[in-house]
Amino acid sequence: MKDRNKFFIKDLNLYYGTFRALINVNLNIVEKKVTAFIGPSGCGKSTLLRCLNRMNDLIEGVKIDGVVALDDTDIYGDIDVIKLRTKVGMVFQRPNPFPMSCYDNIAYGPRCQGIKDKATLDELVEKSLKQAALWDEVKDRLNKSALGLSGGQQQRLCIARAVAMEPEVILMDEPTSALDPIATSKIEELMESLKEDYTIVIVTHSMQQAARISDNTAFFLSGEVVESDITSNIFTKPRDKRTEDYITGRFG
Amino acid sequence: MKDRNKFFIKDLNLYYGTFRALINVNLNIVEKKVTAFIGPSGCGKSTLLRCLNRMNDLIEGVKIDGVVALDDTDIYGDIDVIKLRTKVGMVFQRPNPFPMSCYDNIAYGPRCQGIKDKATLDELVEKSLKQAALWDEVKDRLNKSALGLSGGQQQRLCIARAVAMEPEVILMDEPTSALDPIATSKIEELMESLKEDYTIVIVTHSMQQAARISDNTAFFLSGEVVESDITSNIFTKPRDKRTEDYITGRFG
Amino acid sequence: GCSNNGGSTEENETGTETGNTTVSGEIVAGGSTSTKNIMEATLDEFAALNPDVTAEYNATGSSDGVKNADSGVYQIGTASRNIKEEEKALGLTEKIFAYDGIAVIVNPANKVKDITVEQLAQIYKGEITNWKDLGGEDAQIVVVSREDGSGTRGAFEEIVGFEEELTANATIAEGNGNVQSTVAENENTIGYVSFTYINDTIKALTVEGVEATTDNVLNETYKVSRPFVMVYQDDNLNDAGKAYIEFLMGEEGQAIVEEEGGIPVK
Amino acid sequence: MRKIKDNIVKFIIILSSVISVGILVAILGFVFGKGLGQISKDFFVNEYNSSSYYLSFNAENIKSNISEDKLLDSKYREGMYNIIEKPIYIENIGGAIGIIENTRAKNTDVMITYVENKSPMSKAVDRTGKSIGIKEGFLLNRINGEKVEDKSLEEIVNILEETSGKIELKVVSVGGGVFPNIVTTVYMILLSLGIAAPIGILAAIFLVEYAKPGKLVNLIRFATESLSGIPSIIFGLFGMAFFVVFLKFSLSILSGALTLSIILLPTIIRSTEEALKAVPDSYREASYGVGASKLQTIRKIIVPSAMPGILVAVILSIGRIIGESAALLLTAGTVAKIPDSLFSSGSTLTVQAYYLAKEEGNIEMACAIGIVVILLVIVLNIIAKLITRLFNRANY
Amino acid sequence: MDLMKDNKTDKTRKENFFKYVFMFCAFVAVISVFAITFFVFFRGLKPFMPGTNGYSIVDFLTGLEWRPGQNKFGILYMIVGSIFATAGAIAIGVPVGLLTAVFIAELAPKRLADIIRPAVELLAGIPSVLYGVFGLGIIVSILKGYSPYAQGQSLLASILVLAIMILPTVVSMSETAIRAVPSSYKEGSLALGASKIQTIFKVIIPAARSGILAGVVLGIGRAIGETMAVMLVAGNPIAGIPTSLWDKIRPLTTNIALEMGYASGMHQDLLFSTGVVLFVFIMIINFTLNKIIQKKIS
Ligand SMILES: Nc1ncnc2c1ncn2[C@@H]1O[C@H](COP(=O)(O)OP(=O)(O)OP(=O)(O)O)[C@@H](O)[C@H]1O
Ligand SMILES: Nc1ncnc2c1ncn2[C@@H]1O[C@H](COP(=O)(O)OP(=O)(O)OP(=O)(O)O)[C@@H](O)[C@H]1O
Ligand SMILES: [Mg+2]
Ligand SMILES: [Mg+2]
Ligand SMILES: O=P([O-])([O-])[O-]
Repeated sequence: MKDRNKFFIKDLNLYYGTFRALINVNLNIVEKKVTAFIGPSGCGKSTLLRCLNRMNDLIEGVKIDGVVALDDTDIYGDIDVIKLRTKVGMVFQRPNPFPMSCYDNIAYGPRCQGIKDKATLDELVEKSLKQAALWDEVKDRLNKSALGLSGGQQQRLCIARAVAMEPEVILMDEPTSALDPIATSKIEELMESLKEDYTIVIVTHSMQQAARISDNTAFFLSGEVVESDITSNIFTKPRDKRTEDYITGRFG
Repeated sequence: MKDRNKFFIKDLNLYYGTFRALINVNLNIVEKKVTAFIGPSGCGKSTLLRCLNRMNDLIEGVKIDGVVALDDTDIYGDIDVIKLRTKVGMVFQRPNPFPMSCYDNIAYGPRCQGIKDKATLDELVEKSLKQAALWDEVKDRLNKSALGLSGGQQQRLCIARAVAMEPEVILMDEPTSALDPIATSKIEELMESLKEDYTIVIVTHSMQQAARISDNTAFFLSGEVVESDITSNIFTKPRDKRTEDYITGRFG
Repeated sequence: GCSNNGGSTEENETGTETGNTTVSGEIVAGGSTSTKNIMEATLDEFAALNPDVTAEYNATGSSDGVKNADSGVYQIGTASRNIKEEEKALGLTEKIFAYDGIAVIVNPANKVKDITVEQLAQIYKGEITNWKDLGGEDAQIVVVSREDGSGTRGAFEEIVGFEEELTANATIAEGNGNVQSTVAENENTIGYVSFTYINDTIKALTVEGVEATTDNVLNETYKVSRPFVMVYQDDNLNDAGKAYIEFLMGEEGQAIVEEEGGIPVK
Repeated sequence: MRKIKDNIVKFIIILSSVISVGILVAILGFVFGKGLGQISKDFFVNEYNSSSYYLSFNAENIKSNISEDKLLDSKYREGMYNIIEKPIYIENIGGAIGIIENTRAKNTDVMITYVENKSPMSKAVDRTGKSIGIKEGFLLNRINGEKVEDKSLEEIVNILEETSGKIELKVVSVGGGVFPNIVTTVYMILLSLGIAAPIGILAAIFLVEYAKPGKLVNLIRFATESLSGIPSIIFGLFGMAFFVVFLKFSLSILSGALTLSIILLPTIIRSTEEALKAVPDSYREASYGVGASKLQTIRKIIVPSAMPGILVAVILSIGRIIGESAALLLTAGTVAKIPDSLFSSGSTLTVQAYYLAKEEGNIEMACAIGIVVILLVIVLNIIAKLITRLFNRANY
Repeated sequence: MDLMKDNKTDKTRKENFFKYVFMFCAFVAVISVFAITFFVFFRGLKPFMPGTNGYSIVDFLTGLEWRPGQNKFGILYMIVGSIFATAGAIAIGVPVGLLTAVFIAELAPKRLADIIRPAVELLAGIPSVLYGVFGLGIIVSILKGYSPYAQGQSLLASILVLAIMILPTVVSMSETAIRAVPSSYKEGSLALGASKIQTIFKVIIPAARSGILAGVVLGIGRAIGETMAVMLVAGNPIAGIPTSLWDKIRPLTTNIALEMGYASGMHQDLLFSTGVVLFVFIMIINFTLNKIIQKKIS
C-alpha cells in the first residue's frame, strides 16, 4: 500500500506580530502513521501543530502565508473551521479536562454536534474510553468530576474526548511531558493502538520517545524544518549536521 | 587533592502534608564540583535542591526529618536561615529578575546585607556580571529594566545576582529549560568556569546536559535517590536496572 | 365594595359615621421636610377615611416641592416658607394650610435662657461671637444654620431680619435632624428647628421672654413663625387630591395639624 | 542592625493593623451600642409609620373563657410596650382592651390586646366595604367618631358595652418598624440586578470574547473605569432629571432601580471581565479542539467556569445597592411604605437611616437600621465566600 | 467537499444572533455611560454658555463665597477643601491600609489573617451615613476638645472620616495585589539572603505597585465622591478657604447634596457644574495615575 499524505504543507510562514515563528516550512504528514516533531524549546513545533487545526486563529496578531492542505483542501481557504476541528482532534501538553463529570467531558464534543440521544452517547462514551484504555478505571465513576482523576488518567480522558469525535487526525502536543513514567508508557501504548485508525502527529521533547513511537520524524530548529524523514533514518543517519548535533546531545 | 564534601545528607525524609516526597535520601555533594540531579518529572529533584538552602520553609505544611549538613553544620538546626541563603545561592527554572534595573538586580543582595558604598557596589556588579559572562552585553544598559533582556540574558543575570553574594554553593533548578540552544550553551560554558570557585548543584531534565557538564550525578525516582556516582559511571555502567532503563530511554 | 369609581366628590363627609361616599385615587405629594409630620398624619387619616386612596409624601425640600408641583411629579407640593417671586411666576395655586413656629435651640448645658430677635440677627450675622455677651460662659458661639433654599432657613432669615447676611463662619447642617444632633453634641452651638422637632436632647430658648409654644404663636407674642404652604396645578389635581385638600383645610384636618405641633390656619 | 530595623518596621506594620482593626471595633461598638436597644421583634415586622383605619362591624355577644393570665400574656408584650392597665374583656366586641405605654415614644395608648376567635371584629370592613379585620395589637383611637384619648379604661369599656348594632372604630396599626424598608430593599435589589446583571454580564462577554482589542474596547473600558469613580450623587442627578422628570417615572422604585443599574454596570462589567479572563485558555482550546462553536464554548464552558467570579460581582453589587443613599434619595423618594407598584416611591434601609439621622436626628434608630444592614452585609459576605469555596472544590 | 462553509444553517444564525445580543448589551452599557457624561456636562456647562444670561465661569471657579441668594456662586474654597480633605485622607489612609494589607498577606498567621480580612471587608459594607453619624458622635466630639474653635467640625474631622472610609478599599486591593506578585520574586529575594521585611519592601511592594495604585485610585474616588459621611462632619460653611486643619470645609459633593433638593434655575445648573468639576477631577486623577503606572512599568 502506497503511503497517502494526509496533510500537505507548502512554503508555510507564520508570524506572531512581526516575529516569524515558522520559516518556509515544507512537510508532508502521512496517513495512519505517527509523525513526531522534535527540536529544542521555542523552535516552532507547537506552532506548526496548531496550524493543522487552525488553533492559532485564537491568537491575536497571527499572520500566515503558504498552504496547509488536508486531503487536498486548503484549510486556510474558505472552509468551516468548526468542521475542520471535528476532523482534526487535539490533545494538549497539560491534561485539560473540563470541570465536569467524566461522562460529560467525553459527551461534550458530540453534544456540541447536536447528538442528544442518550443511548448513542452512552455507547460513544464507552467506546471512546475503551479506545483510550481508560474504561476499566473510570467506568464506576463516570459521573464524578474528571478533575479528581490522576494526571495520567486525565490525559487519557482528553484523548478519549478527542477520539469521541471520531476524527481523522489527532494532534498531540507533548502529551506526556507532565506525566510520570508509568502513565507515559500507558499513553505510548495507546498511541500504538490508535494509529491503526488515526493519523497522529505528536510533539515531544524526548528523543527517546520519538524514537520509540514514531514512524516519521521532523526536526525543527528556530522555526525551520531542518530535516524530515522516517524516524530510523533521522536517528541513525541524519543528513544535516545540526540534526546530528541535536540527536547526539550536543545541545538542547 | 582529596574531594571534600560540601553537603552531607543523611536519611532525609520530606513530607508535603501527608505526601512523602523524599524517602530516605542519603547523598554527599562534593565541593567545587558540579553535581547533577536527574530523573523523571515529579521524582523530587527540585524538592531536594530546595532543601539545601531551606527554600522549602516557605511552603505551608512541609515536614522534614533527617540531616542536611553544610560543612558539618546541620542546617535544620538552630542556624540563621538568612546567612545560610547568602552562602547557598539559587537560580531558578524560569529566569526571575526583579522588575528593576540590571544594576539594582545585582546590587540587591549586597544592599540587603547593608553594603551602601557606591564604589564597592559598582565593583561588585561589574565583577559579578563578568563572571556571569554578561558584562559586555549589558554594560551599556545597566540602568535599564532587567525585564527587557532576552531570556538567556535574564538567566545569566540571575546567575550574576547569585554570584554577587559570593556564595559557596550555587543551586540551579533546570536553569536552561526555558532557554534556546545558544543561550543554553552559554550558560553551560559559564558553569564550567564557575565551578573553579563554587560548588554547583544542577537539576536537569536533559541527560545530555547532565552528561556534558556534571562531575557527579544522582538519579532520582519517585522520591528516592536510586543511584549516585561520578557522571561517567552513571551513564556508562549504571549499577541499578532502573537507572539503566532511564538512561537508555526506556521511560521518561 | 361600593367604591365610587371616577365619581365626583361633591361634599366632604369625613367625620360622619356612616354611609360615606369615598373617593379613590393616588396622591403623590412632597416637598418641605418641616411639613412632613403634618402631611403624613393628614394623608394617613385621609386614606383611612377613603380606603381606596393611596397616598405618599416625599420629604425632599421646599424648593423641590414647588418645582415638582410645577413639573407634575408631585400633585401637591409643599413649602415651609412664603412662595418666592420667581416661583409665583409658575402660576401655581397656593394655599397656606398651617403655621409653624421656629424654635431657637441651644444645648441643654447652656446657661443662656432668653434671646432677643436683635441678638439673634447679630449672632447670625457674626457680630456677636461669644456667649458671654449674652450672659453665658466665655465661649465662642458656634452658629448652626440650614442649607440654602431650606424653607426653615428662608423663613428664619426673613423674620429675624438678616437676609443673605449669614456669617461665613456658620456651620451648615442638612435637615432639622442634623441641626438637632449638631446642637445636642456641642454645648456652644445655637441653631433653629421647626417646633415639631423640639425634644429633650436640646433646649428651646425663649425669644424676648416668650416661650416657644403654639399658643404663643397664635396670640402673636412669639415672633419667629412662618406659614406652611402647599402649591398645585389646578388641572393636575385628581379627585382624591381635591378631596384631600378640602379635608386638610377642614376642621378634621386642622385638628390633626394641631396634634402634630403645627398651628392651624383658622 | 538589620534585625533592629526589621523589628521596628514590623512594629509599625502591626500598629497599622491594630489601628485598622481598632477603628472597625470602634465603629461596630458605636453602631451596636446606640442601636441595639431599639431592636425588638416589632422593629422587624412593623410598618415604619402607623396607619389608621376606620373599620366597622356589628356588635355580637361573644362569650370567652380566656384566663386572666392569658389576657396579660399577649404578643405585644415582647415588643416596645408595657402594660399599664390590665386588659378587660368585652363580650360585645369579642375582644379585650387595655392601656399600654409605648416605651420608645413614652406615651400611653389604648390597645386592643386580644381578639376572640369568632369575634365580629375580625370581620370588620372599611368604608368601602372591604374586609380588613381588627387585629390584636391595633391601637384604639375613636369609637363611632368619638375620641378615646382623654377617657379612662372604664369609660371606654362602658361605651363599648353599651353600644349595640353597628360600631365603627378608628384603629391604628403600630409603627416604629422597618418592615417596609426591608421589603423596599429587597425590591430594589431584585429590580436593579434584574436590569444590570444581564446587561453587564452579556456586555462583558462581548468585550472579552468577541470584541477585537482596539480603540473601541479601550474606549469602553476607559468609560466604565471613569464611571466607577464618579460620585453616586451625580448619578442621582441624572436619574432625577432623566427617569423621574423626563420619562415621568416619578420618584419611584423603578427610577431608583434604573439609576442604581447604571451605577452597578461598571462594577459588574469589570468584575465579569476579570472572571472571564481568568478562565484558563486551556478550556477554550479544549472546547474548540473538539469542534465546539464559539457560542457553545461560551455557554457550556466559559460562563460556568467564570460563574463564581460573576456571582461574587453580583453579591458585591447587592452590597452596593444596600449601602447606597445619595442617588436613591433623589430618585426613589423617602416614603417608608411598602411600594405597591413599580411607580411608587420607597425608601431602602439605608435611605431610611440617612433620613432619620438627617431629618429627625434619631441616631439610635439610624444605628438600629445600621445593625440590620451590617448583618445583611455579613450574610452576603459569607454567601460570597461559600460560593467561591463551593466552586473551588468543584475545580480541584 | 464537506469542509465547505455553510452560512445558512440554524447554528450559524444562532451564533450571529447571540453575537448581536452581546454587542447590543455592550452598547447599552456604553450609551448609559455616555448619556450620563453628556447630561451632566450639558446641564453643568449651560450657565456658562455665551448668549444666556448665565454666570461667569471664572467667577465660578475662582469665587470664594457660595451665597445663592446673593447670586454669588464661587467654588474655589470648596475645591481647595476637597483637595485638602482627599490628600489628607490619602496621606493617612494609604499607608495604614497598605501596611495592614502587608500584615494580612505576609506576616499574620493564617488564622488571624482569615479573621482580619473579612472584618476589614465588612468596613466597606457599612453605609456611609453611619460613618457620618459615627464621625459626628465620636470624632467631632473628641476633636472639639482640642480645637482652638468651639466645635469639632473641621477639615481634620473630614480627613479622619474619609481616611477610615478608604481603608477597606486600600487594604483589600493592596492585599490582592500583594498576593498576585509572582512567588518567583519572593523566592528570588529570599534566596539572596534578604530578610522577610526587606523582601516585602524592596521587591514585593514595588512589584505590586500597579495593583496598589489601582486601590489608591478607587480610594481617591471614594474620598472625593463621598457625600453623606463628610456632610455631617465638615461644617459646610458658605465661604472661606481653609487655612488650618481646624477650619471647616465644604466639599464639592456636599455642596450638591445639601442644596439639590432646594435649588432651581441657575442655582440648580450650577450644582450640576459642581458635578462637572468633580467629574473632571476624577478623570484627571485616573488619567495621571494610569500614566504613572504605565511609565513606571515600561
Ligand atoms: N502567542 C505568541 N505570541 C508571540 N510569540 C509566540 C507566541 N507563541 C509562541 N511564540 C514564539 O514562537 C516561537 C515558537 O514557539 P512554539 O511554542 O511553537 O515553540 P515549541 O517548539 O513548541 O517550544 P516548546 O518546546 O517550548 O513548547 C517561540 O520563540 C515563542 O516564543
Ligand atoms: N508544594 C507542594 N505541595 C504538595 N506536593 C508537592 C509540592 N511541590 C511538589 N510536590 C510534589 O512532590 C513531588 C516532587 O516534586 P518536585 O517538584 O520535587 O519534582 P521534580 O523532580 O522537580 O519534577 P520536575 O522535573 O517536574 O520539576 C511531586 O509529586 C510533586 O507533585
Ligand atoms: Mg510547545
Ligand atoms: Mg522540578
Ligand atoms: O425642608 P424645609 O422645610 O426646611 O424646606
